[in-house]
Amino acid sequence: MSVLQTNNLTKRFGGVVATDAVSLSLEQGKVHALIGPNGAGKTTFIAQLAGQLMPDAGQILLNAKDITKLSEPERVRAGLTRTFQISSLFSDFSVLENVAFSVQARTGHSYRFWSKVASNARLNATAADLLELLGLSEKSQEKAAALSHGEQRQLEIAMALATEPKVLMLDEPMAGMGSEETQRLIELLGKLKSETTLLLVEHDMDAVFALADDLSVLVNGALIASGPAAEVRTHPEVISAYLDSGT
Amino acid sequence: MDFTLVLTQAINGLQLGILLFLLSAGLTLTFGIMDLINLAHASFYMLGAFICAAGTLYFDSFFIGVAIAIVITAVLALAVEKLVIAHLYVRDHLDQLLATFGLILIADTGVHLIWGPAGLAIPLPPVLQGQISFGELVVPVYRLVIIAVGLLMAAGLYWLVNKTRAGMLIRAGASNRQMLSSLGINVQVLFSAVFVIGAVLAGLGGLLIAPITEASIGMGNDIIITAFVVIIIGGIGSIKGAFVAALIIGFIDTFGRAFLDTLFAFFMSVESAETAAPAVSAILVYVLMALILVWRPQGLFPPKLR
Amino acid sequence: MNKNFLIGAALAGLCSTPLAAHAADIKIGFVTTLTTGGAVIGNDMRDAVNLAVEQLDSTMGGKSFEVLFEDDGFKPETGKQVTDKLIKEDNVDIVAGYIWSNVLMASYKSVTRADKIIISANAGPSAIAGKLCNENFFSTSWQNNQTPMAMGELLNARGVKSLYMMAPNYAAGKDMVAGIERTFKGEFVGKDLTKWGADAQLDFSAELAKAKASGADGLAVFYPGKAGGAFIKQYQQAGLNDVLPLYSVFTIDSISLPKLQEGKMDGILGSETSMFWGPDLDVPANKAFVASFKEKYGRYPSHYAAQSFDAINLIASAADMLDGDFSDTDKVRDALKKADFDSIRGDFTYGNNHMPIQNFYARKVVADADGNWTTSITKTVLESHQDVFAAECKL
Amino acid sequence: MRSQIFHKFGAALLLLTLLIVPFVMSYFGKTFWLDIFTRLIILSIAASSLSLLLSVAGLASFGHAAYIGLGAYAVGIPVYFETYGGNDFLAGYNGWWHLLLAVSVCALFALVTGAISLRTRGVHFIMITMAFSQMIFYLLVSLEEFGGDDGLSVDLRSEFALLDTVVLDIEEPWIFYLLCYVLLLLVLFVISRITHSHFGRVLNAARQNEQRVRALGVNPYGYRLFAFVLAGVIAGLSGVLYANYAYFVSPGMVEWTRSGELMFMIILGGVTSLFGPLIGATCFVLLEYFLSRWTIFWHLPFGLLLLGVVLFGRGGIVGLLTRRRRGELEP
Repeated sequence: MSVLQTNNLTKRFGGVVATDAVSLSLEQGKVHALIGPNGAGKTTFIAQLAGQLMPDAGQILLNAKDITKLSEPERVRAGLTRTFQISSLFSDFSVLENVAFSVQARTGHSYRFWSKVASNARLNATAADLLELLGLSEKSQEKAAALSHGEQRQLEIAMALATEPKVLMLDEPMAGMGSEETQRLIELLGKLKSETTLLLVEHDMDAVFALADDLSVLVNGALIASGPAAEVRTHPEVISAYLDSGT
Repeated sequence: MDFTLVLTQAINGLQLGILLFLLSAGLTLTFGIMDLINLAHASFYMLGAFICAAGTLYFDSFFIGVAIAIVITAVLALAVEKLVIAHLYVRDHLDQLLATFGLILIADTGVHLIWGPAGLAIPLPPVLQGQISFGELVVPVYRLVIIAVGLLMAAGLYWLVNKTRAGMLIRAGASNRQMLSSLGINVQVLFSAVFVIGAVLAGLGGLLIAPITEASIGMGNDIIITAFVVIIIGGIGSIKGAFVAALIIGFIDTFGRAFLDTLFAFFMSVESAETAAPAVSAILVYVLMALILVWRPQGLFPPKLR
Repeated sequence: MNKNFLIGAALAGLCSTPLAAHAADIKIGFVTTLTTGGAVIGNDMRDAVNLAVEQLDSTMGGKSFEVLFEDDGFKPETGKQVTDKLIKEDNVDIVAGYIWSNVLMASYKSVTRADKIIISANAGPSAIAGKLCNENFFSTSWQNNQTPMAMGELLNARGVKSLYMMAPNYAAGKDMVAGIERTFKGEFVGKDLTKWGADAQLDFSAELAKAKASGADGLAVFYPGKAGGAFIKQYQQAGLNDVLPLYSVFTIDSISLPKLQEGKMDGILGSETSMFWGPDLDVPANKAFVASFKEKYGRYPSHYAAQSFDAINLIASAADMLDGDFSDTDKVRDALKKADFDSIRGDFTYGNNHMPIQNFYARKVVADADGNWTTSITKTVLESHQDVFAAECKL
Repeated sequence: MRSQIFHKFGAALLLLTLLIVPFVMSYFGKTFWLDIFTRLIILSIAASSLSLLLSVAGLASFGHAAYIGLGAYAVGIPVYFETYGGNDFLAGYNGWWHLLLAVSVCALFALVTGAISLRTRGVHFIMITMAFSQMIFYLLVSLEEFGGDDGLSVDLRSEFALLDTVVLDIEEPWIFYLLCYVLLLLVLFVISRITHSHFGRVLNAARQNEQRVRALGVNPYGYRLFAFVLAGVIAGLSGVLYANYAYFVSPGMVEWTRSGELMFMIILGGVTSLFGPLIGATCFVLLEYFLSRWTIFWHLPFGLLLLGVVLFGRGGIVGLLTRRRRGELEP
């Protein structure tokens, strides 16, 4: 069953077509990898799914519901969350606060003016669990800005997970990570897919082939192939257009 | 309504617009390129007027006064840039507001200490006095001079920004700041140059208006806020925007003052119209800005991104 | 530790120095404008007060006295604050000064609430002469409407049939306009109230164009302080002096004339203004005042200076009557009410609202024997004139 | 932890000083100090309300003085009508009525202008908030019945009836001072609670990284608007107090430089601390007092000081103090 689906999604910047009538479908409980050379329009595509950019034409469906007109926060509340290619954190907050705020964002409105949020046991406990999951427990009291690059990438994912997404879009989660960290993240993401459908934009081909059930290839804003990973990687057009030059 | 009167007011509006443009040009450039909010721009407007007045009275020549004022304003601007402003580029807008407000206080008190509280009058040479008549329409020569000088400066800036290499850098800086350093440009020198040009233009504005209103302490503080409104409406960093917006504001303000009370008198008592009109015409400018910000948050002519 | 100690010592020093200096028996607070463009007027007033102090040899009623100057910064709020300070911290016996109506209106209650006397050396808003009059308030100037009422009479006498008026949009400005409207018999063809205050409008091109187009016989204006100079220049530059004769109140005075002369604004020579006083008013006290002022400061005193000079001498006359004892406000009030001193305007009396009942004159801008521009009295327009608001005052 | 204790200790000391000094000075016959401290407390309330926007939410509102003005006129106009006759509906000396008026007018104005202003960012936000306060300025100038430019005298202070019989006699300066002082404590307490609440955390997060807040499913607009209204209402309260303190209201209270002064107080005190605005306002008022006693050219040293604070004193006075502490703890 398709969880997230786009129909002819199109975005132009002046004369440049950044997203060219892309129709893509994500299956429930699977990891769908989106690959393509630099400048192919992957981040622009993600931004449209997330609602930061509005498409010029086309449709986005989440669980068969049209969300094209929804704002970014509304989409997150509907179950569609993204992470950022460059870690986007709250640098003055502690690691725990970063995640606790993310939990808070999911648990309804925050028009609560009196009780101390820092001592809210429920938020903190959920946040601590997530930090445990990503192996950041020991760092929970440090300022987010003080973390190493790899740790920040992990925190980035922990925050996204805190929103309990139905579909999680990961924009190059492994970028700049060491091989050990990458390995752990691959394991983690593998465990996640039972609960969450993943859209993975990634350059690390080992990670892609280790995780991806389905694979789509984007070149110059257009989808040149999409389907089960095993089929797409042997697609001749894909090999000539991307995999050859890429690896 | 009398057509000659409308025409006269149009010239007055044009003159006010030109003046606002001279003040706004530097403001929009320093803002656009260096991301600097500089309230002290108002002080250069005042200093230009005072130095010109002092020079004119000392040498008994307006033209020598103008020359001296331009040179000294430039030197002062360079000194202020090196001593204070250069440290503010990396700060946030609030720090800049406060520091440059401090500069205003220093400049105002300094002028008071040097020239006393009375302000200085600038006597005009006979060539610039008198009027020219176009049929019914009689216009003081000096107002035409202001307009001419302002248009000349606008044309000069247009040429500088659009036709020279320095202008290319300025435009690049206004739309994408990082690009400058990656091009290997000496950013320090460019910033100083832009700042000094802006300050001299402001000083020129001040010395041009001084023969009409006199040079007085804090004369720039009144108009600087309007100049900010101009650059917001025009789009920060855009010379063209500053020019268009300055003229719009000049006309709105002048026509508001001139005709609003007559207009109001149609639907309220003459008494109330006379007191309401000045307030409403002063508000008009801000209403316009609020509307434009809602309609086009980046102003009328934002510099093109990327 | 050391640093804190130093700061503490410095603060203590700042606290104590000004207080230790106050040793005189009688203290007079004087609130005027010493910063911003308005300081031109304030300095003239301060000079006149200092001249009076010097002539009295810092003694009145056999007691030593001193004048504490405070700057109102051209703002009502600041004026109120410094008035409070004079009353509550410096414990002055009398407060005087006040150029601006709005500063006076904001401040006078601080004085009257403490049951002390306040003397306006310039401002004379209609409210304080009428509805809000107070027994502890005195004036050594005039009620705002009087001078323009004299102007209205002058315009009638000069045969002006249609008039265009311009004034700043604040209390005194409106009072001036109302004053002319009371006495002028011709037609008003236009009126502009321009923006005033810290960001006052100084470019009058739009208004002058309207005035010219109105085809009026005369242009009556009220622009005190720096606005006056700016206005005159534009009036001349617009070439209006041949077309639209200028009649002004509180615009052309000894403060603006030297600068106008320097700026060669000879278009104003011969223009007329109305006033309760003039440097050449033929009263012995005035002759002496103008001569000593000119000797000490090398310029003509303005009416602001004359009124301030009078304020100090009025206080001195009360001190003489009470042997320098200002502790009983009722007695001080009675003494002041007699106005028993040699005023620069000649003898005058106080009305029920403590505004002077006095003459008003027409003055013409002329060059004096040394070639310096000044004004000269040409005729008496109003005799022993009392302001119209006195009737509204319940004292 | 140690520096936090130091911080709390310092704050308590400051609050105690503010409570004691004016009374000691009055005891020695310097009653003017009660005036100075009253003004200082009122400005602290206003600055604290702005710091909720500036420091917590990162919204540099440059028109905050408008609310002080509106609050002040909410006292001035009813008192004027009561004294001189006129509009019977508005007229009255009742302080609760003044407060109700101030709160509703400020909330409404903040709601409308905030809804528009919060669509903009950065310097545009600074300018549009200033534009709205300029509109209030010129509106007040045009209210000729209430004095226009000249402002309006407030003949009597508001009457605050507690229960049925007891009336708080704020004509008595020290009672008025205590009222202001208690309100300051209350405002600081409320702001502190709000800063550390769920709501405050949203504001804080949105200041640091708005993009991420949205990507986590929260639209900060509503929260910011609420904070904007709340800050406006608290500033309106300070306006009510100011009118009572000065016996006078005028459009001058709304000039853009006044909004700038409030910002200066916050930055002088230090943006990271709850007590920063209080420290800043204290220094500001005392500096103004001592410098202006020293010379009429006091703007010169004041301007130099402004420059110095910005160029060398990052983090304001609180920053200077805590930095020094840290230096001592970590040799």
